[in-house]
Amino acid sequence: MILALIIIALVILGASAAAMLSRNLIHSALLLVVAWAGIAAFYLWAGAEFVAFAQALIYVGAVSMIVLFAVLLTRQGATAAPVEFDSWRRAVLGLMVAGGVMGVMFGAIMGSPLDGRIASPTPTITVKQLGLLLMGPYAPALLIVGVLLTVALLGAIVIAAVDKSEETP
Amino acid sequence: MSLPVQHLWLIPALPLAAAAVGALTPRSGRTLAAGAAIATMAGAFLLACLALGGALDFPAAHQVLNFAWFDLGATSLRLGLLLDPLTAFMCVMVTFVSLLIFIFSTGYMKADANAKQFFCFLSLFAAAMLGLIIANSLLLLFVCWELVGLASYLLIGFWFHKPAAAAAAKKAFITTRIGDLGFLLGLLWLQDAQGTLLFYDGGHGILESAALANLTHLLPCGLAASTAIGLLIFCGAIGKSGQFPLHVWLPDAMEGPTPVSALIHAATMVAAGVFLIARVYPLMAADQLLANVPVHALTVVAFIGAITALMGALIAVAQNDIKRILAFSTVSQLGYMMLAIGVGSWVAAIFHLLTHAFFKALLFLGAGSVIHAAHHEQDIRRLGGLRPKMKVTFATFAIGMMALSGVPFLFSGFWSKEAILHAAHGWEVSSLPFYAAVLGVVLTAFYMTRLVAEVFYGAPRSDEASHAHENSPAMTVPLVILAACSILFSLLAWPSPWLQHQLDPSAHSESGDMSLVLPSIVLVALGLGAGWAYYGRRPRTKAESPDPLDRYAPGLMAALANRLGFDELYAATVGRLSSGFATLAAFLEVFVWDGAVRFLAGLGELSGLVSRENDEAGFNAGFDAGSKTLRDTGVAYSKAQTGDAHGYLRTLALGFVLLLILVILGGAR
Amino acid sequence: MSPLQLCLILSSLLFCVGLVGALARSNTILVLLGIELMLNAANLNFIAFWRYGPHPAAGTGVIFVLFTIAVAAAEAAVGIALVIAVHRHRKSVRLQEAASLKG
Amino acid sequence: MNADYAGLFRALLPETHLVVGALLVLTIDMIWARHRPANRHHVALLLGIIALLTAGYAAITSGASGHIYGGMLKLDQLAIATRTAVIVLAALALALLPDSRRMNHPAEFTAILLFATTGFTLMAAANNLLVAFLALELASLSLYVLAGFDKTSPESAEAGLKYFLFGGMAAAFLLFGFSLLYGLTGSLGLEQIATQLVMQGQSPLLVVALVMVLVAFGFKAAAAPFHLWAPDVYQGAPAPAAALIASASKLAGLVLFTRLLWPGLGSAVGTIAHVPVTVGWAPVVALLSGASLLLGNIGALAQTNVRRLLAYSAIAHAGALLLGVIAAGRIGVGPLFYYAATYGLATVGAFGVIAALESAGPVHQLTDLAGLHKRSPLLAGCLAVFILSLAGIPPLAGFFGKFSVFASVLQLGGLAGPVGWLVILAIALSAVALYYYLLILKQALVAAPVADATPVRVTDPAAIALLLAASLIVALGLWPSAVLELF
Repeated sequence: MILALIIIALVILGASAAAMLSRNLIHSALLLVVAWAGIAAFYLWAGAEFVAFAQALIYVGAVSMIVLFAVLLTRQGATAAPVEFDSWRRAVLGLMVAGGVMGVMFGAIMGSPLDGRIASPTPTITVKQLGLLLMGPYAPALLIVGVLLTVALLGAIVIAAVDKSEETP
Repeated sequence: MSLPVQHLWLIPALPLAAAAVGALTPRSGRTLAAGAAIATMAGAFLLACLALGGALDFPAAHQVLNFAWFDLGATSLRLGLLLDPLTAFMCVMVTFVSLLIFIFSTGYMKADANAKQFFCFLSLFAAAMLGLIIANSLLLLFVCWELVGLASYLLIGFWFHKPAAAAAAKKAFITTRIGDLGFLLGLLWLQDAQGTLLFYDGGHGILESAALANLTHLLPCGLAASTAIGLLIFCGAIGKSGQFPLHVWLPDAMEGPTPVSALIHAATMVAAGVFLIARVYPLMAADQLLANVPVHALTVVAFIGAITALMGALIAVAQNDIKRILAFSTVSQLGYMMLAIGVGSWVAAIFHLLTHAFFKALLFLGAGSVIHAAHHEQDIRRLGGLRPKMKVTFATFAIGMMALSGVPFLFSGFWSKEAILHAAHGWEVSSLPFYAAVLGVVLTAFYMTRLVAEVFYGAPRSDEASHAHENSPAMTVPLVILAACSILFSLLAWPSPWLQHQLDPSAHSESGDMSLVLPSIVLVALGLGAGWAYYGRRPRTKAESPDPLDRYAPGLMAALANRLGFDELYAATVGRLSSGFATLAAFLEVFVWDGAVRFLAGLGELSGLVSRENDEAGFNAGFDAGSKTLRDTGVAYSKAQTGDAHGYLRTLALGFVLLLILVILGGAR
Repeated sequence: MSPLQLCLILSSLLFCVGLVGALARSNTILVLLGIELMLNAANLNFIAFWRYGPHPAAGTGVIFVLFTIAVAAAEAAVGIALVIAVHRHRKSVRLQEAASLKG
Repeated sequence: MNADYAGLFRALLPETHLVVGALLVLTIDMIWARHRPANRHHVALLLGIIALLTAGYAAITSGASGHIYGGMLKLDQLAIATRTAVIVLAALALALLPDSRRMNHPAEFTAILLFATTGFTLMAAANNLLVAFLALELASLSLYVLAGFDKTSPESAEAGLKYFLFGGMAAAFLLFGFSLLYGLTGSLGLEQIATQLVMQGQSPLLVVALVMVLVAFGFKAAAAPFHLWAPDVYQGAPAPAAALIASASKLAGLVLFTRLLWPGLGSAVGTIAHVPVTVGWAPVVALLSGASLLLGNIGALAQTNVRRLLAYSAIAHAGALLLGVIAAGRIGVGPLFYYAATYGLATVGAFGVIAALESAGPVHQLTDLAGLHKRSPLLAGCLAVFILSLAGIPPLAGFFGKFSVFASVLQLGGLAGPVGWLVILAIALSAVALYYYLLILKQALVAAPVADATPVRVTDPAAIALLLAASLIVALGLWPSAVLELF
């Protein structure tokens, strides 16, 4: 059980770290797909099958596609889009700050009394239960997220689309 | 017939209505605006007289009308109106002087295209001032106080095409606001300590004994609470009444039209500070009975007043601009009033305030008349010989000058100054203020004699002066009326101290004591004689010829002419800090390589530095150089805004880490 | 170290990996993806706490994650649109190119 | 729990109006107005205002019904007042919509503005971490789009992107903090969280969660050091968007986080009234407040761009508003709400004046305001009211906002206490603030217009909005009880 968790963790962290370090944007995107798949595996490990399914569907299926589109739309050359580390200073500062964040969070996690928490024996939650929850107590949230997705759709289209007036300068 | 307190609001409401009329009429409607302003002010004057009658029926009572205004947490904030002899006398004075100045303005501003706006602002100013006077709540008083400041900003900067006027307006507004910051703090403190800001509220007001007893505890710094609050409030008065060290705005404010100078810097606005301290006198005096405090609030008031009185008179001796001489004389006279309050005789202060309002308005309007006649020539060295050409102006100006100098018996200024000297003489704490005041008396007589001699005697020393002629009746009639008042007012004081009794029935009579009369006659004579000897006997012939006093003490005269270098001092101290800070900012910019780190490192340094900066700034900023300093600081700050989004994000994460560490460290303590 | 702490450390590490990406990479798309990873890290927390929490049957953590996945996807869409909008003007996806507003 | 859909619908009536209105604006634009370019902008504006008005009416009449739908939402006086206020502010901002010549997609802009307003109203009523997060994201996403809406301007795109990146990262911190709160208490409802926290006391993870929440709060309120986005966004975004970000978004964010901090995390407040301070969020908020006051007021002095100056002034005001948040637990939210709402009015007004001027030519530098009193007395007069209110000159509303907030803060420990020093700092810096506000006024009221200056024509909706905002500021300054007695 713990071993599986550690393997999943290594996959997630390795893939995401590699994605954040890769010189090639396409490679980054593909490595992130691996990381997202790893996160889905974590959800499966924890017993949240439906969330794992949603994660795979939305991130692996959709978000990665948007990213790839963006890469293709915005890249300058015809070949794959290499990204150089333009400045070591930026990288070092970023690492330092992130290290600081990690330090304080690590300290807080180790210092908090979490040992008493034990995994519940059968933490499965069925899709039907989830559906009832969504339509029941969480109906307001569902409404809001509907509006939110509408805004995102509308906004993304308006911002990204090319206006007719711009085509004929 | 008398005006009950319920209808007291009508007095400021009338000029406010005139201001509204002025604001709504088109630019061509200047006659309407002026007419409305004068008519409403006359109405307000009548009402004020009725109110005075009402107040004198019950001189010992504080008639109040309080009403709830809004709720703040559990406590409800209440405002109110107050009618007592102090309010009533001030109302009569302000409305009367304003009325005369309004009439004078119709002549003075005849040629100005924006005259309609001018009357609108004047009415607004008068309304705010009257509101200040009738307020029964420190908060309402503060609101009107700020409105007065705002209106004076508009009026000083009225001739905004002159850059000096715009700068002076800004300087006046910001300088007085610096004092107001202390006022606001004191006000908040009082609200916190007492839960109310009403002056009188049937035993619960902040000026009544029950509340004052709450404030006698000692603070950690050794002061009594009432002392600290009183001194904070006094900061506001220092700013508004041009007391040392915040006096620097007042002479600059002479850039406004002369009626404004007369209204603001003689009769009303600057008097507001004195009025405020007189109004909260019970609070200021609450620490008098405490023996174990290092300083009493009133002692500070007395010394500040004495310093201001002497310093203003000294500087006035060396000025050459007719309005600046009068301005420094105002500074000096306000110092006398503060001195009187400080030594415990607020009645004498108010008496002097009232008499001063009349003869200083007279002097300013007289100066305005001279300036108007001499085509805006204000330098006394370039005037001269106006006596035969402007007989009315000369006569009235001479009366004003004698009243200000304190020429005995006939003139009101003598009696009020006498009361102040008497009070200062009897002060147990220190005799220094008394001697400062005595010296000031001599100097006042001296510089006023110099002024009259230079302007009216001798030969004209410029084309403008030689072509001057008397002004229209709209301008001379108010002069005559004010001159008459300057003389008649002395009847209120002599032979019996009627006014003092009306203002404060509980005070025992002390004006019957004539022991100081003879010495002060000698002092005045000394000043007059010296002035005449230097300037009147052999009038200067050319504008360029040196001042007689320069021959005796050139260094001193230069320093005085330079207004003792206060503006330069402020510029230098603030400027020094500024350059030091700019160096630090440049250092951070060069050697600390990143915006975020630079910003956060800077923040630590700054919290130390800037608080020092602000101590300085609280004292100095707004003076000629202060703004530049802070602006340099601002430039250093906004360098952190590099435009680089990575820097922003890094700051966000770093801010998280630092806050967390601070919180954890704070908890570990 | 309990499994829950292990999960939390995993999520914190993922959070910081995302942070490094957002702070260190000059390509705006990667900055965006770094922020997405940070959101994912929070999701790991929700699931872990749900698994080790007192009321797993209530499904609160799971529901929250479902919603945040939707929100994160919406954010990605808007973010990519903004990247494209900036690219249209600057012909670049380097974040530090977009630095005309400052001071 | 059986779902009370009817009650939910009643409670969400204003939001329903807004969403339906937004969809209607889009639909009518698509099928009818798109083919009539001359009227397109007017139709969108008219429908948008109607939607806001009906929503505002629904918000006022909804009544304080307490917990809605099992505690997901809470409709108390504060929620109702905030909903009404953000709708009013949004309507004023919408009235500044530039005409068709300068705005390509008026219908989409209006619709997204309505969606953003929906987010604000939901933020005002959220009583559950999930609803709070979603409402916040709804508002934020809409605002990112609005900030980057002007596709002809590189600055607008850059502003949108910077706002998005900063906001996205703040949202990530917030979400992580929420996840920790959920983990520590096992629930999302604010009341349940509060009871749980009282039972289990402090732990290091709780402190991390608190600070993470405060990071997001600092971002939303533009408090230093999380303010860096604000000047850039205020400068680059289209005027109505900037006005909305500066006013309604700030108000809704303050209310949301005040609700989060006081009832939810009230037991973790810590103390600052006495030295030494104890762990909690109040010392952090006090720190943010002090930093914002210093940085905002002094940074503003260096600005020559009007919008950036307003941004720095917004940072300074955020510092004072955070003081109100600290005091809200003891004194109530009245002063805080009054301050935030009237500040919003003044800011929308100031941006409105800039927007109106921009229709006559670009407005970048302070000197572009020169001679406004000649070019448009209406604009100059309104601007004077807004700026003087921002500067805190009585009797305008800005003064009483400050006064009531400071007075309530002082009740926590007097002038000598640690918060008292913040009040002293705030008051001392207001003299500095006066200087830069007077710089604006000097240009607008005193300076002579440049030679080729033309009179500014203000569109009717903008003129009405500006006059309304100015008269509200004067009226609320004279009768603060109209607002303060609601609470």
